[in-house]
Amino acid sequence: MKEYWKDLEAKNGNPVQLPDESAREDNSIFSMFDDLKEEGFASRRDFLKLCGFSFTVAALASCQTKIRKAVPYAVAPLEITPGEANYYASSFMDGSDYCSVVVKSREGRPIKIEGNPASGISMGGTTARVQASVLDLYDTSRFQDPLKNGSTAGWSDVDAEIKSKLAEISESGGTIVLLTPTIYSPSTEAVIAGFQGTYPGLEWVQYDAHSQSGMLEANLISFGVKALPDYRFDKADLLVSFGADFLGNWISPVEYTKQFSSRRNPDKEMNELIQIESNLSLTGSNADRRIQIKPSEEGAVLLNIYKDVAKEVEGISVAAPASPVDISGVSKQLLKAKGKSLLISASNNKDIQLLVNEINQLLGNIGETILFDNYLRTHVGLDSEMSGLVERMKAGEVDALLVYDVNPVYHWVDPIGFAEGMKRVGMTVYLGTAPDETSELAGYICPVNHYLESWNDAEPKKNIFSLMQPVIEPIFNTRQFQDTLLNWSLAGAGLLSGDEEDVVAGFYGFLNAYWTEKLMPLQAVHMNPEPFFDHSLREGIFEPEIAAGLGGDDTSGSASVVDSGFDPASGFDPLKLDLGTGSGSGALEFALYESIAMGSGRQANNPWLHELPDPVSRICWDNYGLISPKQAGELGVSSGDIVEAGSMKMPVYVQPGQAYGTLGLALGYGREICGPVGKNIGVNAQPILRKVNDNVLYSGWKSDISKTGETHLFAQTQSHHSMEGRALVREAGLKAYKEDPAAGNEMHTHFEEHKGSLYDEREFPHHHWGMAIDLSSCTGCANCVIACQAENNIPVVGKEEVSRVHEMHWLRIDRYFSGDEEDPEVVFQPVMCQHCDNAPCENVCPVAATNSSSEGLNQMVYNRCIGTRYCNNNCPYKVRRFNWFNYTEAGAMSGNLRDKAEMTTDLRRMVLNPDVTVRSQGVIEKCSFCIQRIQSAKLSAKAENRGIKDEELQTACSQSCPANSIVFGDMNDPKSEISKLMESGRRYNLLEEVYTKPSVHYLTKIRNKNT
Amino acid sequence: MITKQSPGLKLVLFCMLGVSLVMQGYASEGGKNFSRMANSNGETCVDCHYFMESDTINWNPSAMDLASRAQIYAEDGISKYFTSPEGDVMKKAHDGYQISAGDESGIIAYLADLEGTSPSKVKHVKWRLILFAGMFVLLILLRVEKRRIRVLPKTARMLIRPLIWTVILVIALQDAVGFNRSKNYEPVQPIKFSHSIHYTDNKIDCNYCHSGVTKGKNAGIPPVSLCMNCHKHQQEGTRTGFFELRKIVQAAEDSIPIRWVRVHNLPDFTYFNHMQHVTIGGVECATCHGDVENMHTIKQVEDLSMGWCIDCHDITSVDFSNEYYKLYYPAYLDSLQTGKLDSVMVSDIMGRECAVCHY
Amino acid sequence: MENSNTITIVFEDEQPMLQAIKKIRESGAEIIDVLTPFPVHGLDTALSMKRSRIPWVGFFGGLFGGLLGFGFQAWVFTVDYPLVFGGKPLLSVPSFIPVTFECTILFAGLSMAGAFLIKSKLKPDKKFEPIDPGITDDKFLVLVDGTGDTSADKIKSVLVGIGITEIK
Amino acid sequence: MMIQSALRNPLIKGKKTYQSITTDILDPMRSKPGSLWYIGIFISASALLLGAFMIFWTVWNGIGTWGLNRTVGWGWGITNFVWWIGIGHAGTFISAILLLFRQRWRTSINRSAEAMTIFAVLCAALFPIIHMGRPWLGFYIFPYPNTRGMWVNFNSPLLWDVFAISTYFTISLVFWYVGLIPDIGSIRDKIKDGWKKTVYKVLSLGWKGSARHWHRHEVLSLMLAALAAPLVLSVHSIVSMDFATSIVPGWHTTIFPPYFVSGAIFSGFAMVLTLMIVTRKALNLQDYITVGHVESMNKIIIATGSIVGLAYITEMFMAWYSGVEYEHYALMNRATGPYWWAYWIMMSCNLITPQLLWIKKLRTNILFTFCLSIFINIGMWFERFVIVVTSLHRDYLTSSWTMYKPTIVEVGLFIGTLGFFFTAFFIFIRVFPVIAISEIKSVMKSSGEKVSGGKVPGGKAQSEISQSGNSQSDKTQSDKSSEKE
Repeated sequence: MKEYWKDLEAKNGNPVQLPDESAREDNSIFSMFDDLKEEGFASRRDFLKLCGFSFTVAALASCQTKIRKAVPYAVAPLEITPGEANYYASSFMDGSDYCSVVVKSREGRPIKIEGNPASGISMGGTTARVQASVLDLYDTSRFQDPLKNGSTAGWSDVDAEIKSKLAEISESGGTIVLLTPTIYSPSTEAVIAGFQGTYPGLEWVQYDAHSQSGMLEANLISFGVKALPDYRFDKADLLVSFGADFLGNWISPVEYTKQFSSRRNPDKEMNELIQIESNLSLTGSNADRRIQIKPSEEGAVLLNIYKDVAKEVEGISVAAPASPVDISGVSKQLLKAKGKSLLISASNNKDIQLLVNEINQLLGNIGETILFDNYLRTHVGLDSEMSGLVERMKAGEVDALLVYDVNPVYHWVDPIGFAEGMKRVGMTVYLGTAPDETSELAGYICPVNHYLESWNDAEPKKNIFSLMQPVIEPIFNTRQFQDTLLNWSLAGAGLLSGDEEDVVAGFYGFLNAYWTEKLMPLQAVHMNPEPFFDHSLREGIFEPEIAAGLGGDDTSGSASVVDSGFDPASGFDPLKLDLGTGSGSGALEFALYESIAMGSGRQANNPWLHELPDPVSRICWDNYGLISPKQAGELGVSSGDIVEAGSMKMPVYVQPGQAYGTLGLALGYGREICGPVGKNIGVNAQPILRKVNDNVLYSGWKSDISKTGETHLFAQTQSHHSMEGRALVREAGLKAYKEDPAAGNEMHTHFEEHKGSLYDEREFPHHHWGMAIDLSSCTGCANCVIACQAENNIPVVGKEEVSRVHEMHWLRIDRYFSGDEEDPEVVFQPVMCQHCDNAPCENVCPVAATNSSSEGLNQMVYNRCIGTRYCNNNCPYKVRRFNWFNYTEAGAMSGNLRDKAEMTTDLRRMVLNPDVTVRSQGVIEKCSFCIQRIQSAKLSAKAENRGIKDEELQTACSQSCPANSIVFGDMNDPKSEISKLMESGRRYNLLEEVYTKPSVHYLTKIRNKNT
Repeated sequence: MITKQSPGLKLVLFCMLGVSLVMQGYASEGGKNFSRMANSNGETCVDCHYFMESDTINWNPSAMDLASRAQIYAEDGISKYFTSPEGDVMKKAHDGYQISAGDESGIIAYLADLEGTSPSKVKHVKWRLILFAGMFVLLILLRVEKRRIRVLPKTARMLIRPLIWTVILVIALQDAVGFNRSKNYEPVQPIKFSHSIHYTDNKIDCNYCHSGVTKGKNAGIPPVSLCMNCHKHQQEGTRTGFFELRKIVQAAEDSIPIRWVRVHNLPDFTYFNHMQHVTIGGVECATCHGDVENMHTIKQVEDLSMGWCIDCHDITSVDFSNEYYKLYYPAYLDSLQTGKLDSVMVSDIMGRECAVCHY
Repeated sequence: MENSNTITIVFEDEQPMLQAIKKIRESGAEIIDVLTPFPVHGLDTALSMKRSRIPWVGFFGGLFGGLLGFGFQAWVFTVDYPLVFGGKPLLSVPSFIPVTFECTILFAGLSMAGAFLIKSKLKPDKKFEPIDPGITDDKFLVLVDGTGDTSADKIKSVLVGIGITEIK
Repeated sequence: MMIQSALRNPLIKGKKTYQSITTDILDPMRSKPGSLWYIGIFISASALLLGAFMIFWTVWNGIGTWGLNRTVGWGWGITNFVWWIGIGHAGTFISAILLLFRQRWRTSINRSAEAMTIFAVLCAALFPIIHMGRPWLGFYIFPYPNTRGMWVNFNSPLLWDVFAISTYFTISLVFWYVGLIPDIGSIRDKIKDGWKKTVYKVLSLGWKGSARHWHRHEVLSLMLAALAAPLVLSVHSIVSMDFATSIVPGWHTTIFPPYFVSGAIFSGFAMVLTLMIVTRKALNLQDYITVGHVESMNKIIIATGSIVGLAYITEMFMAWYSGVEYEHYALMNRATGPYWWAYWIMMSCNLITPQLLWIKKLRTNILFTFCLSIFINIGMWFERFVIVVTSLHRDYLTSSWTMYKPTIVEVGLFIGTLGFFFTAFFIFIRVFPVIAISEIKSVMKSSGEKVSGGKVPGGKAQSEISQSGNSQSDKTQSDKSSEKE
């Protein structure tokens, strides 16, 4: 066992700080009287109720059955059977985030998002944000009606006014600008084209919240394509990533995680990941080798690699400065894996991307791991266009601005400039779902539907299509963007041929017609539009042969793209590139990043995401400045201190693995105008952004930090980061594994040889449900945490409660550090109820509220539980969760609700899964292995007179795991996948020496290392 | 059929009416007429259009039911119901009434005043409570007897006292155990819908309306649109005339769902699936819902307690012809085939395990 | 109990009382009761009282309680509602020991206390008129049956030389 | 039979007669309470009210108002529970076990020790109820017939607790009351007519001191003592099984039952001392509760304290010797982890300071004993805190490690139980005799100063009686006391 170090706090003899009880206002007793003041009557009534508490017996005697109404449909929809779920394939599109999904709907309410396994892109995987998106549908802060100057107006009035104004501007030769995120929906593009046809001179600017402008420009120069390539992580043996968090947030994380993790099986050919970065990202945590650099050093490091590669491949020598960090071997490895490697960089500096392209070109990766047949269409925004727009707006040259679904007043590098410019635009129309910084400045607000209320299509990659369909009628008086544009367009202007009626039929008709005309010819199976569209709708996707064929072919298609680019051999002078050396002055360089939960901050009012702990820092409800332990020691700051960096104040968190001399900070926080949940959470990092060569740079800006003396309370769900030498996560190097499949797992062998029980071992003759988690492929992306939360009605408790260690997630992802404090190795371990056959929790429950089923489940009966918490004390895995307060309003008492995230409003409650009990105050809850899914699978098997198929039964966590790390099934079924994994030499149980005999099995983590 | 009420009850009703009128400070002529005006059989309005729910169903619209239509009466008048009553039921009932214009407006005004109220419930004598309290009284009496009177032999006292305590304990225990159960719950429904008429008289299968019963968790209450499949053609009831059915027709026209009162309530923490029991288990509806075929108003006949559920699971055998059971319970299958077991009970295949219903 | 025929002899110390009892009994008079403010040792032998059977009540009460406790647990876990806890067998006897033990003690204790109260006819509503308020303080009373040929004078004569406070 | 040392001092000082004993002991009940009493009850009743409010606050808002969390599911609540139960044990130990061992000095203190038991058990019983998430459904823990067909889990130590504590409370109450009956009779006969007299009349159950009653009473007392002795051992053993049968490192220890029992007696005697030293002063009972009593109790404290100390060391040894890394860490964490101060408070108060009692001068010093008893009370509270919290807060998975800090609500609840305890005790000393009158009278002759120094009844008869062995008889000592002269 290697040596694991203690957490930084404990090391310094200064244990984790618990919140100061006296500082917490609303938990203190004295605040009761504040409440009394605020809402005198209600509280007084509550007080009387309290008095009544002692007379329970008397009250019970007079108790009468509450009358409950049963209200059937007036006219029943055909496809709905009350009590049964329907599933609809659709697409998640949120800015540049894309995922093909299946939406679970109960009685017409979407309640859960699941991955669509049919999709070639997301392949059934999702991210935490995709999982959480269903909650945005029920966001109480959404626009409910069109607004004109802040007051409610009817659609017809708003439409008429905007139309006439647009017509007026258009006729007078004025400038109308439509600002959207990247539109990768082909039919929407057609709608916009029609809109442009109606108002000649209308300019369409696309802009991405997180810009990839540098890469787009570089690719245009290198390959002649203004697009992001189709990376094939599954084909690369060696991945070298410069700060690209492709497992977390970079471009298309679900797809990349699927591809990456498909190569993390040590029994097959395992890939190797070298991550060169400043912040300890999710990808960096999974790297086989991680090299820390400052953002400004990226160019120099790349140049060094280029020097080696160019020398080897082309025999030219480049005078590169000495590498600031030790990158020995990287170039050699890259050269060894020629054509089977992939070098990527997250930099938005065009010149860096040019250098990256050049290296990849020299390594022969273009056409192998970097393809352009199915290039990505999700990012096309160029920062230069946006800058131009802002300049013109400021100059008063823009007469009308239509903003759809972007928030430049928050996201743009120069928010103040944009806001000023917006004030000078004659007419501003905002088309979005919920209030934000931009909508605040808009004259008209035309609320658009949530994606679950909308029709749409998507072409995230060239020639790979998918459909989005509404699964619920618009909840509010909203209208989807495309319908609005169609309404404002002249019928038939520049649209499809002979489509006047389709325009009348709205976007649905338009979409139908578009698919019939443009996409149906791409396939040969369906000859009629209706079956073609219905089939595509049912599948959710349309991936015609051409795409797959060419994508699978390595040479033919891609060569043409490369040929149209420049000739790398001539005219490329790396020394002329501006690789950026950082600017400003100060000891620390900013390294901004997007957090796993919040991303760019578009879902800022989503309580599930806010409460999702960051996989690496395990902090939720916050962002913070990350500094390295060494730096912290030098500066005399510790986690929770508030520091001043330039004009900003932020709390710092001392993050092991943070590059020395850098200050990491997550984007997407500090939203000032947003729903009540996300408002003013964390600090806004956007003002730090700078522009260089017309591209937004996310890092490299220097600053000094100084202590303010103030402190900040973090809601951190894991405060001890070392395994203390315990064999919790067992790991081994690939070499050792090849020699002995039980490498790192010797304890398991020992355990198997010596185990024994006083009692007869129990048998599970029918089913025996089990789960296997492959720690090698698990990236720690936290998708499962939110999937579980959505499936199982897990309450959100809020920052203060999390800081008091009251979080409720049934599934958590433990993260341990090992090795050097400055450069630790990271392991992730998802832990949920282990469903022990010898469960210690069961013995100690006095009321028999938890016991063992004959199928190996550890059953928890909420309604029997009286809340002694003894089971949780006796659970060695600490996976049981207690409802400390009335979080859900499901209990016996009312008036004591603690819902910090508005999760109990009628609207938000629509997301609840009706098959899972909402737990009341004072009961223990825990992972049930998604028993509702097990029962439902058993039921349909019985109804269909058959056994249960292995693939039909999935828990919420296993179903959408983008890394396929979690496998659930019947261990008694010899053909099931879980049974096969049970045979693996890598298998062990967590704390198996305690002999709890868990049903959750872990497979050791194998790193691709020569040890 | 018009329910004849006993003279005693009539008197009670009359008194109640009088009291309620005084209470409201409203003693209109219409109110008097409502309880005075008689048809050829000598029945007054209030004889049929009752103010108090009876134990057995009263098919006539209550006074409050009528009141809910006061608006319509105010517009159309009510004399037409007497001069040309629609349908057989009303014809028979309204035969022989004489109504003057003055009476008419009085009654309408009276009904308008009643609008929004609902019929009161019959107060049943709580014999059990009286018995319980009586036992304590008896104890005191016995004590007094012992101290002062001393007529009973000592052995009698020794016998009676434990007897009384037994009765007290039994009542207390039974009530405590069955506390908060709603057995025999029989609420008044918004429409006088009779399962007996539909199922027994008209031979409509349960599944026709409660179609979810074989498909999933909920048996389902039919949408109004389903009612209209038949009631498009049958708009007059044999007992209720047009009055009750008009509610359905109206709901269908307005597409407004009917808000039934739910009778069989399971708590939210209990998962029950009809399909499992009906389709797979082959349980008859009546096993849990009782003799619905003879119920005019639906009534909860079982206490729907967990004990009741598992008692049934203990004695109900499993249909082992289902492939699922054959596949996963080979040992039982073997025993059944070799005759070692007569039958496998639901309890043997997880019928008593917590997470089957609670999750 | 205390009818007019009772002769009450009052002592202020237990030693003369014990001697007196011996003499009274030798004289053939019947002692109805002896009232003392504290348990006087030797009194039970002096009065030839039979040993109380309260321990037997306790024994059977405890036996009953223990069997009931164990039987109930075993019945619940194996017959009435078998549930598996922590992989233990249904009849996990070691787990039943504490409850069985406590039931034994509870039933034994309560049955003995009950037997004591019932046998001694002690109850809350007992009518009580003290013959002498000192019986719970410092007076020792011997009640002698005065119905036969026994009289106060005779007793007095028997008890000559013993420190009697009063005789009625 | 215990042989009394010739040098032993009399158990009761002063020239006492039966009457003066009655008067001395009943006087505090008949006179008007002094200002000290009023101040005392005011303070303790205020604390009680605070506790009542905290109960209400906890139940209404939820256990979240406590400092407990995901990892540390039990904290002050259970610490207090075990502490109170432990304190209660001294009462039973004094009245039952010392009765069986014929320790006559117990007569002066057993009554109030038993009362203390009852109040302490009540305080203790509050915590398991209040710490439930849904106390209004607390009745689920009783195996009563119900429509669910469900019973309880007889495997759970918490259920054993339910049985143990309710049995313990019932038997203690019965034992206490049975002992009180003759004394209530004394009060009844001493006070004037009025409602109080009526109440005592009812409570005395018509006691008149009949020889047969006394005989049965003594047999019952002895039998109850015989039952209570194993009961008291079982109760704290079962309480210790709450921890010992679990798998939490630091809890899962077979040494716990004896360790807890001796700890309980240790802390219980400390509490008895605290109370008695104050009571004898306040109620002027120095003649009945003498330095000899204090010294005897101090000897028990040394004995049990040393057992407890041995247990501490054994735990450490076993953690090392077992080779279980979790156990090893748990024990190291106690001594050196973030809660090291609690551990060292425990060690110094429980193991180190009581060793001073080997010095006779100190163990006969009332003031020192009083201070020491307070120390032990604190130390034993910390022992439970150390066991409950420091074991839980760092258990198996390091990812779940966290800290625990009580809130004002938990502190208020603890103060509330102290308030209840002292309020009840203050009321008790006004309502019932703090010393068992009849028992004192029965030992007066053998151990009282007056009798020892003066007229002694014929030794021969006494030995005959005691040899017949038909009752609780420790009269042989009278021989010894006469020898002393």
